[in-house]
Amino acid sequence: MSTDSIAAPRSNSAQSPKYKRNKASHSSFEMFAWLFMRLSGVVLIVLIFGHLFVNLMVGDGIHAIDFGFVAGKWSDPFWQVWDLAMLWLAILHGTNGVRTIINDYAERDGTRMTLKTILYVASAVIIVLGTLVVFTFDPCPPGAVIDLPSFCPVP
Amino acid sequence: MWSWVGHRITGVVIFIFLLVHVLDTSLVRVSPEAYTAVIGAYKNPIMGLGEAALVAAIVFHAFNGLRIIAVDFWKKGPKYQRQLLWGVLALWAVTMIPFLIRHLTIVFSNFFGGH
Amino acid sequence: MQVHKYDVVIVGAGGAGMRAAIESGQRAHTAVLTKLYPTRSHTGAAQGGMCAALANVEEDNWEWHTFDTVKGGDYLVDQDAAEVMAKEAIDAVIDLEKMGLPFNRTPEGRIDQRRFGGHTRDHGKAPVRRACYAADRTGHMILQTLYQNCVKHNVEFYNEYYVLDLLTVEEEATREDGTTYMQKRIAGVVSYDLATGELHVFQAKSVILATGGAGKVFKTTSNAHTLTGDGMGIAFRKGIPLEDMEFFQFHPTGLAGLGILLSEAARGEGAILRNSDGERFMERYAPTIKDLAPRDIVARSMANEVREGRGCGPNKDYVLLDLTHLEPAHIDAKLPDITEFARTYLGVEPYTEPVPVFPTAHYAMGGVPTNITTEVLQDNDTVIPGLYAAGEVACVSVHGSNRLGTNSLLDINVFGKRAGVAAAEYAKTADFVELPENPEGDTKALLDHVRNSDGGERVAAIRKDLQDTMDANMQVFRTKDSLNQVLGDIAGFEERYSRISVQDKGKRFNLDLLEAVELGFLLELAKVMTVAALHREESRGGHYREDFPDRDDENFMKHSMAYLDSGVTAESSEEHIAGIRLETKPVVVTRYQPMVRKY
Amino acid sequence: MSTVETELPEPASKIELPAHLGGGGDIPTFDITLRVRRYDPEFSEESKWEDFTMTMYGTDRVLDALHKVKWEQDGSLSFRRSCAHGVCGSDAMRINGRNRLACKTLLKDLDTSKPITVEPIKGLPVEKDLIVDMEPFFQSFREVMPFLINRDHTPTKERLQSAEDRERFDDTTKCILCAACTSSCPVFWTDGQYFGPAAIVNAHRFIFDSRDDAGDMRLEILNDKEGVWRCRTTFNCTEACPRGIQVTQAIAEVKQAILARQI
Ligand SMILES: Cc1cc2nc3c(=O)[nH]c(=O)nc-3n(C[C@H](O)[C@H](O)[C@H](O)COP(=O)(O)OP(=O)(O)OC[C@H]3O[C@@H](n4cnc5c(N)ncnc54)[C@H](O)[C@@H]3O)c2cc1C
Ligand code: HEM
Ligand code: SF4
Ligand code: F3S
Ligand code: FES
Repeated sequence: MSTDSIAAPRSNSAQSPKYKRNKASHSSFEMFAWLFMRLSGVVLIVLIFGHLFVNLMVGDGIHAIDFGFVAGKWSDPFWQVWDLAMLWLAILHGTNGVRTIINDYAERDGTRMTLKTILYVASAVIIVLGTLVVFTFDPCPPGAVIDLPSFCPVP
Repeated sequence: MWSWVGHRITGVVIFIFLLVHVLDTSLVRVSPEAYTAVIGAYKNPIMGLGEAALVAAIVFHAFNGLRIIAVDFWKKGPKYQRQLLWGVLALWAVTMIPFLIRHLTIVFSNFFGGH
Repeated sequence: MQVHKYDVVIVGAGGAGMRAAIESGQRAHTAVLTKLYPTRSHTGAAQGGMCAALANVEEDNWEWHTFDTVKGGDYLVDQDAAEVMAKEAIDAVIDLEKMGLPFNRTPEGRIDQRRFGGHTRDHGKAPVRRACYAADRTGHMILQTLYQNCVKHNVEFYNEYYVLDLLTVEEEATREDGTTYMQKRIAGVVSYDLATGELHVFQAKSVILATGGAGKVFKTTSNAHTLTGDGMGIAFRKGIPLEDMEFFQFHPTGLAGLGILLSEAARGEGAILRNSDGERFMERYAPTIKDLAPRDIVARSMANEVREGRGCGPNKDYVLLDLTHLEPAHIDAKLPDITEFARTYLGVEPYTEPVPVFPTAHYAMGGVPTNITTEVLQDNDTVIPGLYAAGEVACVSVHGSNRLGTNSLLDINVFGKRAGVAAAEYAKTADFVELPENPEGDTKALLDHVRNSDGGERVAAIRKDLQDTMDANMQVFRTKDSLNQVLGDIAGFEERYSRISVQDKGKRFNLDLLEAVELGFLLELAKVMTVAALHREESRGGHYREDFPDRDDENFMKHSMAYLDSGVTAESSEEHIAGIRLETKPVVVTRYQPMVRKY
Repeated sequence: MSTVETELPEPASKIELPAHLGGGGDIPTFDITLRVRRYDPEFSEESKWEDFTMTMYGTDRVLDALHKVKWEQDGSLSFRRSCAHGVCGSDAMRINGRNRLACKTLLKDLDTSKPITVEPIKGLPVEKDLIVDMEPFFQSFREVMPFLINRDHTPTKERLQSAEDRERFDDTTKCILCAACTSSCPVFWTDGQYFGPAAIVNAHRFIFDSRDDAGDMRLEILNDKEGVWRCRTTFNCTEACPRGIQVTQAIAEVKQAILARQI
């Protein structure tokens, strides 16, 4: 509706321009976030395209994926680092992206805070979980019967 | 404007998928059976199509991300942004066509062929 | 109604108003009232340049500049004022540079200068490069730079406040010779806040009028819709005279119907003017130099073609500027603006089609009389303490009967600055003048009348008829008959104006109401212009009387001063127009005696 | 010159003119419907679409159509305008969903078979019809310190500046503060707190002026959470700018300048 009115830009600031804005407290957080988006983006391209290629294109494609496939990959430190980097970068990149989106669209401060809290908690949980999984992963879990990678000792 | 809308939407879609994807992959920690059961779900053709869409989204987001970076850092980026966008779409098509052929044949052949 | 109190109130935020504000704002408690956001003012439309004898690229000095100004104005220029302007021009340009104006630069990094019509070296020997410029948007850059500096100095703006009345009081005063007279003093202004429809009274020690021109009395004009001569109209209604109102500059090539300016450079590059028969009519009027004849001659010839039925278009009211025989590459290199305007606004492709053009009303040489300190005069030599005027609204007079290109941007800077300083200095010593009783009474009555009148006449229709008759009869050609025609028409319009109705009955942003008020000013000014033109039985500068084609220094080398005077009746007035009394004022001559004006 | 001779023989250089420019022909006319978003809180809190039909000439602009409505049909229709040729910045509005100056948009360039929609620019509070409150916009402008700050003792002659240095910021000096850019920016639409492209353009004009000494302060101001980093390079601003300013490019240059300064 055109009748909606909005607060003046940065309406909490003074009416007339202040020239002593050169506050030392000024943080460059937004700048680093912005820069991080670009840097992580470039790295992610490599990581994600590699990931997709190996998982979906090579061999039997998606049908080749099973426990054994994953276990096989993660027994190799190269893929461990790869996937870990991808996980961290993608989550941080995505979280920051969604943070900007929340900043854009959540009008009230309350909503903004709630949404961001949910976002950060979710991201943190996922990062921790993912990291744990990659590191504490045991390719040959005892008692498992199917799809084990070939190098596992046959029980 | 529309490239940005696309970028934003694909960004969010990928992010949500990523959350789910990490969760399901975590199941490898729980038990191979559980993981395989879930990954099995990815193997039906509906999911196969969904996956194709996801890849389409990632590829668009990735290439457009590069375009944005070019606009930000390359002197002539802003001037050629429109051409760059066409480039993104072209690259996107070029990437997607072989992928779709490959992916969809796998998805469907294995499904109908009875794995 | 609200009352505000300021030392200095500036009316208008164009070049002149803001230049004044920068000075006065640093010296006194200042408010700027403007009916437009400052950056919307028409100073921003100026392209060509602003001249000053910087001598950055060629030998030059301010005396040559003075001479050119005097000669260009056909010797009706007050030479003391022209000297001041030419002398202070150099500082005016440097001031703007210091404020940040991005002038174009010479290879050495100094301010670049270019040639402009009428500016010469050594009293007419050869053209000189005197105009400082910023690409083809000098006026835009001046307006922006001044606004930026107003922001810097925290000038208080009241945007979209229409000033509709000056508050003056009269008291008896005694001259040196012992005679007494009624002395006007300024007390403040009354303004109308467009956003709310409320009246605000501003009490002030000094008031500066800087409301710009009055081009909208004509149909075809390079001026903005908002240039309705408010300042002149208000002053006139308050009994302040208007000087030299018969002189209005017409630029030959404005886009037809729109009046948007096409630079003279087009004809310089070989463009040709044609009528509806496709005929190159300048061959008839000026067989030797044809299309490159001086501005006034070209403008008159064009008007003559249209008058004799050889105009083009559905209403046969314009002629054509033909560039089709020029190479497109040449046009692109030399005349990019013109092609852009023609394409955007007329949908005409100048490569292949001729461009419709007609003389366009450009600049009011006349206005509120001031002395060189910008104090407004209530007669030939009595100043009104506290009231100042600068810019196109004022008549100092540096332009005489014809302004030279680039002298107006200079005028607003030199005299705008002077006004700001003078007004602030005056405010330091003066006291507030007590507001008259019921200060907003007149304005209220005016607005109520306009708002409540219910006769069904449309403002736009009257305005259009006024502009039509002014274009037809008061433009580049004038005769006794045509001028009387205008006066007869105006009498009819005034009668219709008393029966207008305004459709918008609201308080918020009631532009309908204000257009009606503005029309009132236009009618008043058109009448003053015409009466003054009728009175001046000679041809000089922008004023050309077919029935008196020669300059007549003996009888008319003097300024005309028009006064509102209810004592004048149709019978008692020479022009048979009630309410306007015409007097004269001598021209100040310092060093240049009138000569025949030829280049 | 005073005697106007009309009896001379016809000059030799006469040419045939196309009909629509010559004596007889008419400029083509067409009928249009102007669909204006009306709003006047004095009478109703609701805004509504109102259609006006009229006959216009091929050379008319949207501003002429609005004038025709105001002057002949409904005097209460309110909009700002002044110069009528694209130099004052008064009449930015949303025409057929795009931000433009009404005085620079020719009717014949629009699809006249369908109603032409005219709305106020988005993201600023609407006051009445097409008039919006410009104060928030100018407030952003003022906050970037849009004026030259030079710490040198003021010289009596002009400062020197090379032609290249002058050229460096030429593009952003063209701004007429029309707000077409800022009010087309989807980031500005969201909450109106973003500085907006116009303010950044005007900061750019000084940051890259070799005579200015306060570039760092302006960069600091724009390195704000509502500053340049909110720009998502959507290019709406560049497309909307009636002066053809490369707005997004200017923003990118400011971003780079901040980066270069901080790192
Ligand atoms: C197309 C064009 C090109 C030109 N080119 C040149 C050139 O190259 N060189 C040159 O020297 N000159 C040029 N001129 C002439 C010159 O630009 C003007 O004469 C000059 O800018 C006038 O400045 P100003 O400050 O007096 O008035 P303006 O800039 O017109 O400002 C008038 C101000 O008064 C305010 N105002 C008006 N009425 C009221 C009211 N009732 N209440 C409150 N405020 C009011 C308005 O809001 C506005 O802010 C050109 C003119 C035009 C039209
Ligand atoms: C494949 C390589 C990727 C590249 C090159 C890339 C690039 C970018 C860039 C440059 C931005 C910043 C856009 C801006 O500031 O306007 C961005 C935003 C974003 N990205 Fe990515 N990205 C990639 C992968 C991902 C992934 C995997 C996710 C999901 C987890 C993701 C989610 C997002 C989101 C949500 C945004 C915010 C969108 C917005 O603000 O409009 N991106 N991306
Ligand atoms: S940058 Fe362009 S669109 Fe934005 S305010 Fe300036 S002129 Fe208008
Ligand atoms: S539209 Fe807005 S997002 Fe950036 S490119 Fe322009 S400022
Ligand atoms: S009216 Fe001045 S820009 Fe349109």
